[in-house]
This record gives sequence, structure tokens and C-alpha cells, in this order.
Amino acid sequence: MTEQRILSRQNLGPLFERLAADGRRILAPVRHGDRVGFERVTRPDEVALDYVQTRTSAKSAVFPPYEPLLQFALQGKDVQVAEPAPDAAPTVLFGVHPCDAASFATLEAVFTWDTPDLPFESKRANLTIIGLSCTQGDAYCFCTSVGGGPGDPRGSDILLTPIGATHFLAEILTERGQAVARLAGELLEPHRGNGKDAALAQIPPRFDARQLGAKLPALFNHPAAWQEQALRCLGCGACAFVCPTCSCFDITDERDRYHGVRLRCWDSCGLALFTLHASGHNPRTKQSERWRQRVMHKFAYQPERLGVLGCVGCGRCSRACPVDMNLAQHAQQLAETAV
Amino acid sequence: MEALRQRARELLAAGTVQAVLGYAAGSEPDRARPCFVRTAAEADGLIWNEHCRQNLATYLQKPEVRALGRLALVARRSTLRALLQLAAENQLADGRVVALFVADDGAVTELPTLAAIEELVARLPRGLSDADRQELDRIAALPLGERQAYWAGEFARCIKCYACRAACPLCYCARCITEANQPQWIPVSSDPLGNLEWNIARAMHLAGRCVDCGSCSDACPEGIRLDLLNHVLAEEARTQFGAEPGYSVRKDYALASFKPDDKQEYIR
Amino acid sequence: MEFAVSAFEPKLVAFVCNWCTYAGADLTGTSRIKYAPNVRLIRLPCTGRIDFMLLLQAFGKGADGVIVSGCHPGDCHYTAGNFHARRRWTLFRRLLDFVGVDLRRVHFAWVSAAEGAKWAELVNDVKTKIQALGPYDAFPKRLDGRPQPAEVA
Amino acid sequence: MPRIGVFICHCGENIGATVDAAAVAKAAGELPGVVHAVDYKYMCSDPGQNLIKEAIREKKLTGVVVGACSPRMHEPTFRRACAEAGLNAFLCEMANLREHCSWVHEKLPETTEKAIDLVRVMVEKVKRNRPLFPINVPITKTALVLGGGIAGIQAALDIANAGHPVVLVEREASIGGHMAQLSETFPTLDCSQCILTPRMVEVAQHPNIRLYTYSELESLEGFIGNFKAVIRKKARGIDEATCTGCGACIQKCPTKKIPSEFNAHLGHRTAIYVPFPQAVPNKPVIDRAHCTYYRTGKCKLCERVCPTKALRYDQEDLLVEVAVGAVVVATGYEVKGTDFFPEYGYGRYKDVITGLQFERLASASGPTLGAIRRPSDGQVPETVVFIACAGSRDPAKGLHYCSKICCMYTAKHAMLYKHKVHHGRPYVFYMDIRAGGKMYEEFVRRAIEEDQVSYIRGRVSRIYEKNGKLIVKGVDTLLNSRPVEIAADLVVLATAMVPQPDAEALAQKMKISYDGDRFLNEAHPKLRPVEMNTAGIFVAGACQAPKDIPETVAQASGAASKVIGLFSKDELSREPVVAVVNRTAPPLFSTCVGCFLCETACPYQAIEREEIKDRNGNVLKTVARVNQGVCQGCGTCVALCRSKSIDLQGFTNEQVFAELVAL
Repeated sequence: MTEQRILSRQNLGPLFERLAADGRRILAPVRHGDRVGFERVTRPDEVALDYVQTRTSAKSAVFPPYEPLLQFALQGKDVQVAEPAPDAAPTVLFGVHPCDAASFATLEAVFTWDTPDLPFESKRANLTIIGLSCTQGDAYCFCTSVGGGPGDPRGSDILLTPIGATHFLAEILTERGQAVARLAGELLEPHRGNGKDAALAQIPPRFDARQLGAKLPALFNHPAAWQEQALRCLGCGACAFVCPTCSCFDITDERDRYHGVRLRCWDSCGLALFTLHASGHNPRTKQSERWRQRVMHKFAYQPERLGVLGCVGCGRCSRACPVDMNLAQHAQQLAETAV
Repeated sequence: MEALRQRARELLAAGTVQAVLGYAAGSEPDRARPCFVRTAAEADGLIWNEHCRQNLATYLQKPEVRALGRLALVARRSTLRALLQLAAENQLADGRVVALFVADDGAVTELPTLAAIEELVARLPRGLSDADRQELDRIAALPLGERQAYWAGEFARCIKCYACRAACPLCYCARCITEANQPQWIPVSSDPLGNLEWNIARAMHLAGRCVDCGSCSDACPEGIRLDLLNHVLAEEARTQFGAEPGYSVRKDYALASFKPDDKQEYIR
Repeated sequence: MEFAVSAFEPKLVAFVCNWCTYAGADLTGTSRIKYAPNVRLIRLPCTGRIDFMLLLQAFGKGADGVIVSGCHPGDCHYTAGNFHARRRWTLFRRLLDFVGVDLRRVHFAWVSAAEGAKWAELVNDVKTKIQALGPYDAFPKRLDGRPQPAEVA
Repeated sequence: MPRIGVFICHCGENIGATVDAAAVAKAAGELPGVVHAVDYKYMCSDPGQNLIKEAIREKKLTGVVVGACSPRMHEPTFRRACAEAGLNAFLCEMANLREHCSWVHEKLPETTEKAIDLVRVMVEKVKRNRPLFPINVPITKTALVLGGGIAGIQAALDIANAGHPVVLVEREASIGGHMAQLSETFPTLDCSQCILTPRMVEVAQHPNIRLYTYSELESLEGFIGNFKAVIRKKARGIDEATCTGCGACIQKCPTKKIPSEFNAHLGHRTAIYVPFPQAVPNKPVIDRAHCTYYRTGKCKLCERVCPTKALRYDQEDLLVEVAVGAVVVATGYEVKGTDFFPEYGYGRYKDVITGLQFERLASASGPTLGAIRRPSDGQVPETVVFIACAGSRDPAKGLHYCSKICCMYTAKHAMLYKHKVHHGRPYVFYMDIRAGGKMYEEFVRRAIEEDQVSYIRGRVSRIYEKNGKLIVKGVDTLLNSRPVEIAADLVVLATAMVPQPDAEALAQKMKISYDGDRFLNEAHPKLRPVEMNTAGIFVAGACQAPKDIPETVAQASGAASKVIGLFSKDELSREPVVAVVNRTAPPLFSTCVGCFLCETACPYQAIEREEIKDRNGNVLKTVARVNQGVCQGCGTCVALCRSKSIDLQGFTNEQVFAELVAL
């Protein structure tokens, strides 16, 4: 159903206006100094279109750092429980790179594999993704190693690829994309036959994630594979918190006098307390075990159980790591390690 | 740099230490990564430049690192101060670590004891960098409302990943206050109150202890200048109470001592 | 009193030590000195026990002003608890000010067991000052300021 | 689930007239966890208390909140009532509706609202209360008394006479202290040694007193009821058990010209010596710094003359460990050297002496056998000038405080001089005469009126020697500041009383506090004058502040009675409002990381170190532990503990936090 159109940069403004008029909020990358992050915008001139990567991922749009699962109140001697209405305004995520667009498939796999997760699903259902192909990458990008690419359309409802300085090639990929296209109407001009490949960044593949995933179980007890790498890991949660696919959360009740809310908040398997049992026992006592868990989960367990890779090669974890734990580099090493 | 490598090789060859904890080249030219050197050959990978910033004393509390045996630690001023402060807080036994202090000119001084560290660190210049000082003064000079808005904006980006805590050599609690839940002092969620309380608590818990290494804000994935909170408190503790943590193994925590005539003009 | 209805009535929380200020406030009572009913006392053994986190909790709970009070220097029932507390406050105030917490809402005082009148003056004075400042909306609230669902009155 | 009972008191009209007590009870009854809420006219009355007791039994209450007066008033009453009904006393809390509400606010809806708030806060607190039980600490019923002056002697005898063993430690070779050096004592002029020496002998012979002279405290560890003291028994060089104290060694000792400390350097002693003839014990020590044998390796004359072969030249210091339950510190004072008064020429002129030296001159056992003769040439002085406040009350040059005894002993000195040298002319320069005390003022009047001592109100600016006389230049402020010049033969300075030179070191060793002048700090200047802040350590005599003999003896008896009171029970029972360090499951054992910053902050040295070991005895972790016998429950450590590993029973973090959330 893919349709190819052309979108002039000048038409972004009217497009934004039509999206807003349709009752959709727009989240897009915004630059503050050397930092780019997703924020709510109303005008295209607020949007950074030339960024390599945002600090934190776009997953907040469907899986925010904290969100209520239920509310409770003591009514006299009784407890009243209510599910809060989902905070799921129709949203357009504009200008995310293909890696981030691909991450939603992983999140969906996790949040919907058994019981429907209302807070997630309601947000996801109201989310349209207008992706933006990458014309530049950096040393941390490795999407091509995990089955993606700088112009990969998977996950986007519409994928934009810059054509020259003035236009985008717009690939309308899904029904949600069509809906936006209908809103855009004449703003989307007919395709003139330009290919998008010339515009794309070159990201050479470094390893094959599928092959790595198949090999990893055999490396589980490999003496050197994990310890050496994890020795410098500080066990902070930065990698998981910036990761577009990390979906672990902690459930906590926060209360005031006689009412409260049950929240889920981001958590990380890299933190020492993550697996701590009430008994005091901790099945993962060493950082190397926690690092291994993270790698195994992304490249072996999730493909095996959910059929999706847990990594989209965005490189955020490596950029954020205070001690330069380069995931791609380690994955490459593991791929090269003899079983 | 060669002097550092040579000293590392000697220490390893003599069996004085089982590992040298230093810095190696990072993913990109503007990064360095901590590394553990176990053999003389590996010492070739040691580097020293302005990107070698993460305070290596932080690693001393990790059980895996403890298991390595006696360590040599490549150190800058704040690393040495962290070692002394850890010793003052009963967290580091004398002789467990040989510090390899690298001066601005690349000269390496081997400091096998805490006494040697004390002696050297006493001779180093003190105080904040000019850039830190300017930023501190800039924020302090803002009108109250703007100051409040500035920090509310900064803290709003906090995602409670606790990288600041993990990177800090003096955040070594077995259970951080933010993980205590009876009572739940600090909201788990990264909501405005939770983020404000976390950042205030972190800074207060380092007041009179912080050694000004800046690893907290270096580690922050959102680039929040958390170190400024520490600097402000360090300055107040120094001017009010003469506190200079990390210059001695003596236990003289400013908040666990007092003078009868301490400042109190704000108390009526 | 119609005018009182519209006036902003600030919520004040006071952290006091058992031996001086709590007793001083008792004396205010036995002396029948009247003061504003806006204040709620939290009784602790000593100012040394007052964790700075408690002050943050009070604001997070919606206090518009906080009073911290204990024995005069040298009078501490435990010899030195108030000296330790004083250092803590000195640093804490500096940090609060730096991050933009309004210090006009945090009041420290020494009130002895004999200063019943001083306690009443203190509460009234703080109330008047906070009243002029208005509600402390700039401070984030517990539960992210969510509206409170049908709560027990 | 908690089952809380709330009891609202009207206190007659006291609460009821301003606060709608029934409305408060009604609101309280609707609070989650509250199963019973009533109001009553007088809750503290018998019927009122019975309401509480019945409700506890019938409603099976797990906690009680009494909304009434201040807990400082009736908390014990209501806690006792709860305990009588079988509810742990610490599961009862009070909301202060009277002093903090009805008495201080008008009758307004806000006042009742506040009362409801106060009750709700306490309901939330009491839900988190835990049963607490009094802490029992065993008591070792032996006392350690440091210092064998009159304070230590009195305290030791009082405690020993009450039937408890006492370990008395004296640094010098004999007990007696400064009082043994004095000639006569004011205001009665009875001979100091005559009243002191019988008590010294009583000490030596008392079956309950173990005496360690020539000994010092090496270390003190532990806490009230359970101290461990190590005493360094310095090597005397003789076997005390063998020595009979015959004195033959002393007579034969060839080194005879050592200034005698006992005689304030006015006389001499030998290298093997007893400080004074009435010494207890009457056993000599060898002064190794001066002894020829120790200096040259030759002599041993004393060994040759000793009839019992008691000399032990190779004797070493002995460390003795004793377990004691209480300590009395009575280490006394020293007189200030007058080095900082060069204008008085002390040290330069032999005939400018201290008051203590004058005591030795006037003493029948002194170097002059009681005759007042000046040190330079042994002549009887015709004119003597006494200068009071030499160092005391002089913040500019000396000490800011008043040494308290000088006015009286200066009057005594002048009087003694006049009694011994009838034609002599005594002058006293003074600032004020402080003669508060029984028969003290009368005593000074007697010196002035009967013994014609000339009192001149003014300071002395300078003393210099001229034609064999000491010219004392001063001023008489009562006569228009007229300059005064007196040609004296002897000048006596009433030098200030200061703590022992090592008072600070001793205090640090015992971890007790001292003031800026190095005097020991009592726990409370009025209400706890003989206790130190560290429980189980008491103070007597001039080590705490300058004082005279009657005061010293009174304080010593006071300290002794505190010790006897402590020893009257087998166990010490204390309120359980103390700090505790948490313990958790392995491998954490405790969230305490052992930074011990709390140790520095604790005003009571209640923080101890506990090593957690594995089965093989390897130390896994060192964590803090609170000694519940010592902790007073201030909670300073709790506020300081970053990981919240220390908590305060009765005011736990959970409780206080719940109070805030309930607001």
C-alpha cells in the first residue's frame, strides 16, 4: 500500500496546522544547545531536522517515565479503587529516526503479549509516527547490524527522507499514514521519481544480530565474555533509561493522607536492587551478571520468546554511558568470540 | 603518558599490585574509558588526557573490583581526595590502593599510603575552576523566581536513572535513601517533587563530604549540572565551618561537629 | 467576620524539640496567650533529630511555611543536638536558596521553655509574612499535585 | 489491622469551652483504623481512665490516642492506665488539645478543625507505634575514683562505707592531694593535716577500698554500669609488699638536693623518697630521673641498707584492668604559674612566692617547720604584701574567671603571718573581697579588725628590688586612686586555680566534655551538678571548677551518693526511647555501611562498632550498634544517617513521616 509523495519543507507549517486542527498534538525533536529531545511543538521552526540522535528516546510517548495504573481512596472504612482514564491524546510523533520508529514493535511485543495493557495500548492506538530517514550517523549508530537502516520504513506510518534542501520524499506506509495524508491533501505533491538512497547515511554493519542471538546461549557461561566488559560498568541505569526498547518498570504506591495512586516507573536491570528479593537473596549479585542479562535479553531472549529484537541500534546507551560501555563494540566482540 | 605506563608495568611486574585501574582510549577521540590493566603488556593501552574524568575511586566499593586484590589507581586531585574521604569514612584501609597521581605536566607520583596522599594533596592548588565559579555566580545572581524556574526546568529532565549516584565515589550506601520505602522519603516517580527531593537529598548527603570531582554531572545522560549543587554546599561548608573534605583521613565531618559560636544570624 | 473568609489562611508546619519549644508552647497555653490557629506542631525529642527531608516533606504536603525551633544554644537537653542542627540548617538554607526555594517561607527560631510569649509572637509573625506571600504554588506537591479523589473529610 | 481508640477530654471547660470536643470525637471515629472514639469531661479522672481501660479490653484496642492536655503533663498517667489494661504503655499517644489549641485560640470553627487535625496526626502516628520495653543494663557494683585528694578520699570513703568496692587511683606516691600541703584551713584555722590524715589512714585500711598510688588511668572503655578501666601502675622501684617503710633508704640516699614537689619547691628531697612523712602508703618511690643508679649505673646504696631487701630496680610499669560500674573524677587542680606576670618578678626574685608556697612556709611540717622565713635568706619578713587575683578575673592577661578560694586564703595567710610574727605588717591588695560562706565574712573581718591586716583596694602595677627590699607599687582606688608604694620583705601572690596540665588529655581519654578553661563540664549546671554527660561518670572537686574544701567535700559526697544510688539496683532500667541500628537479612545484615559519621555526632558516645562475621570468623562487615545503656535518645544520629539505617524508637522515621502525611 506504500504510496510515494513529495512534501515541500514550506508545507510543514500548514501540515502542522492541519494536524493541530484535527486535535492531534505533535511531539518532535527540539534542540537546546548540544542536547536534542522530544517535546511538544506547534511550529516546524521549533523542530530540529538535522539531528543525529536525541538524548532520551521517543518511548515516553507510549511508556512515560511514570504513569498511574490505578487510584485508590479510603472512603470511611472502605477502599475505593478506580482506574484512571488513560492519558492518550491523539498524537503525532514527528521526525523520529527509523531506529526509534522500529522500537515501537518491540514495545508492543512486550506490552501486549498476554493481558492487554490499557495505558500502553490506548496511547499506542492514538499515535501516528512520521519518521525521518537519517542523512547522517555517528560512531555509535549501528542500526544496520540489527536489521534496520537509515531509511528503514518499518514502524513509521509515514517516512520522510530529505531530498535536497527543500523537499522530503514521503512514503505513506500504513492506514494511519493514509489518514494523515488525507488531512494533508494537496500539501503532499505527486512523486517525481527521485530515489531516496542517495540521501541516506552510510552505516556499515558490524555484526549480525540474528547470528549473535543464536550464539549467545552458548556464551552464557563463557569465562571472559562478560566479566572483563562489565568490570568497568558502574551499574547506573542510564543505558536502560535512554533506551527506546527497555521496558522494565517498577510498581509503587504513592499516597497522601487517605488516598493514593499506583504508579509504574521506569526501572533498569542494571541496578543492583532490581532483582533483590525480600528475603535478602539476590540472584544477580555481580554487575557482570546484570550486564549479561541486558545483552541476553535484547539479543537472545526477546527474539526467542517474542520474535523481536530488543535492540534497534540507536546507540543512545553508548553515548550516555559515563564509562563508555559501547554495546555495539561488545556485541561485535561476542559475535567474534569462539564458542 | 609513557611515564604512567612504565610505572604501571613496574608495579605489576614487582607484584606490588594485582591490577592498575586507569583510563584507556574510548569510542571516540573525545572519550576515555576506565580500564583494568592486569599485565605489563596491557599497560600500553593506558592513556592520560583531559577526557579521563570519571573518578576511579568509585570502583573501590564494587565487590568484583575488591576481588582483584591490591590496586594501583590512576588519580587526579579529586581522586586522591576521594580516597582520603573514603578512608575517613571507614571505607578504605590504608595500603589497599597505590595512587598514581598524574600532574599537569604528565609527571607521575606513586603514593603507596594514605599519609603520602595527604602530604601530596595538601600541596595542590585548591578551589573551583573559573568556569564552574562563573556558572555558580550566574545562577546565584538570578532573581528568586528565575532561579526557581531554571532548576525546575533542569530537574524536569531528570529521569531518575541514578547515574549521578552510581558515578559518585562517595555514594556508597548499601541502601540509598531513595530506595528506602518505610517510609518512602522520595517519590519513586520522576515527578517534580520526586526529582526536587532526590536532587536536594543527594546534594545534602554529600555536603561536607563532596570532593568536587564532577563525576555526577558528567554521568548525567541529560547533562544536568548537578555538581553545582555540591559546589554551593562545599563552599558554604568551607566558609562557615572550615570544612575541607578529602584532605585528611581524620574524621572531621562538618555536620557531625560544631562550634558554639557557629553562624546563626538567620535564627531568631 | 466576613473579611476573614476571603483572606488566605496559610498552612504552617512547625518542627519543635520536646524540651524547649514544645514546653514553651505549653507555657503559651498556660499563660492563655492567643495566636493564629494555622500552625501544626510536630514534636521531636531534639532539633538534632530534625532531618532536612522532613522540611521538604512538609512543603510537598502543601505547607506554605515551615517553622523549626528548639532550645537556645547551650540549653540543649542533650547538650549539643541544637548545635548540630544549626550547622545542618546553615547548609540546607544555602542549598534551598540556590535551587530557588523561597527562604522567606522557612523560619528558624530558638524558643525556650520560658518563652511562651515569644512562641505566640513567632507564629503570628510567620503567619502574617506567609499570608503576604500567598500560597506556595511554586513548590511541587505530593502525588504530582493530582486532584485528590473523594477524600475523607 | 489497627484498632485505635480515641479519647477526647473536655478538661472541664478548659478544652470544652473553645473546642467542640464531641465533634472532634465524632470526626475521629470516622478515621480509618479508629474503632472507638468518645469524649468525656475529665479523662484523667478515675472514671475517665476507666473508660480507656474498658475500651482497651472490650474493643481489643491496638493503640490509644488521648486528646487532652500536653503530654508533658499527663502522658505518664495515660500510659500507666493503658499498661494496667494490658496495652503496652508506648502504644499510647497524646494529642495536645489544651495548651496547643483550646487555650491559645478563640472559639472558632478553625480551632475545632485544628483539634481534629491534631488528633488525626496522632492516630496516624500511633498506628505505627511498636510496643517498647524498658531497657535493663547490668551493673558492676564497683566504683573507680580518680584522684586521691580530699574529693577522691571523701567519695571513696562514702561509697566504701555503703558497702561497695572502690578502686582509688592516685597519680602521686601518696594520697592527700593539695589539702595535705595546706597549713591551717579557713575559716576555723584547724590544722589541715590533723583533719586529713585520719581520713587518709581510713582509706588505706578500708576493706572495701583498693588503693593504687603512683598510678594513672591508661584507658576507659564501656558505659554506665559496665566500664573497663586499665590502670597504669608506675614502677616505684620497690616491692610494696616487702617494704616496711622504715626510711633507711631515704636517709642514705646520696642525692639530696632535689626540689621537693610537696614543699612547692621550697625544700629538698632525696631521689628515693616519700613525698611527706605522713604519706599513705608510707612506701618510697625512686625518682629515676634523678637517681644516681639509673643515671650512671652505679650506687644502689639503698639496696645495701634495706633491711627487707625490697628494692626492685628492674621493676616495670604494670597495667591492671578493673571492671567498674561508675567513675568519680576528682583529679583536682594546679595553681597557675605566674610566668605571665613578669612585672611581679616571680621567678626572678626568690621572695615573690605563690600562696601554695606560703602554705608550706606556714606549715609545721614544712621546710621551716612553720616559721615564716623568707626563701632568699631565711630572715623573718617584717613586711609582707599579699596580692589577690594574681591571674584570676583578668581576661586581658590571665584568666577570666574567679578562683573563688583566694580571698579567703589570703585573709588566712595574713592572719597566720600576724599570729606568728606579731610585729609584722601584712598588706593585702585586692579587687573585691568575696567572702560568701558560713563564717567567711566574719573571718575576713577578724583579719582586718583583730589582726590589723591592711587591706588596700587596688592593683599592683610593678614589683622591683631596691636595697634588699621588694618595692611594691600599686594604687589605692578607695583613696582617689592614690599611688601606693610599700617596701616589702616578702610578696605572696594568690595565683589562679587552673585544671591539671593534662586535664584535657584525661577528658579525651574518658570521652567526657570540658570547657574552654579545661574544667570538666557537668551535665547540667543546676540540676545535674555532679554528673558528667556520659552516663555513669561523676565529678567532684576542683577539676570541675574552682572550689574550697567544704564545697569539694559536699560535691564528693554528692557524687558518692549518685554512685550508691546507681549501685542500689542490680540492673539499670531505662526508658526505651533510644536509637537502634537496623538489622536485615544476609548478605546485607544491616543497611548501615559503617561510615561512623554518627559516632562523631553522638553527644554520649553511644555508638559502638559491631563486626559481623561468617561462620569461620572472617569479618564480613563492620556496622554501627547503639549502646542502649548509654543512648539518651536525642536522635541527632538519625537525622545524620544518610541511608536511614539508624532510627529512634518512639520517634521513628515512619511515625514522624506519617504525622506529616496526616496533616
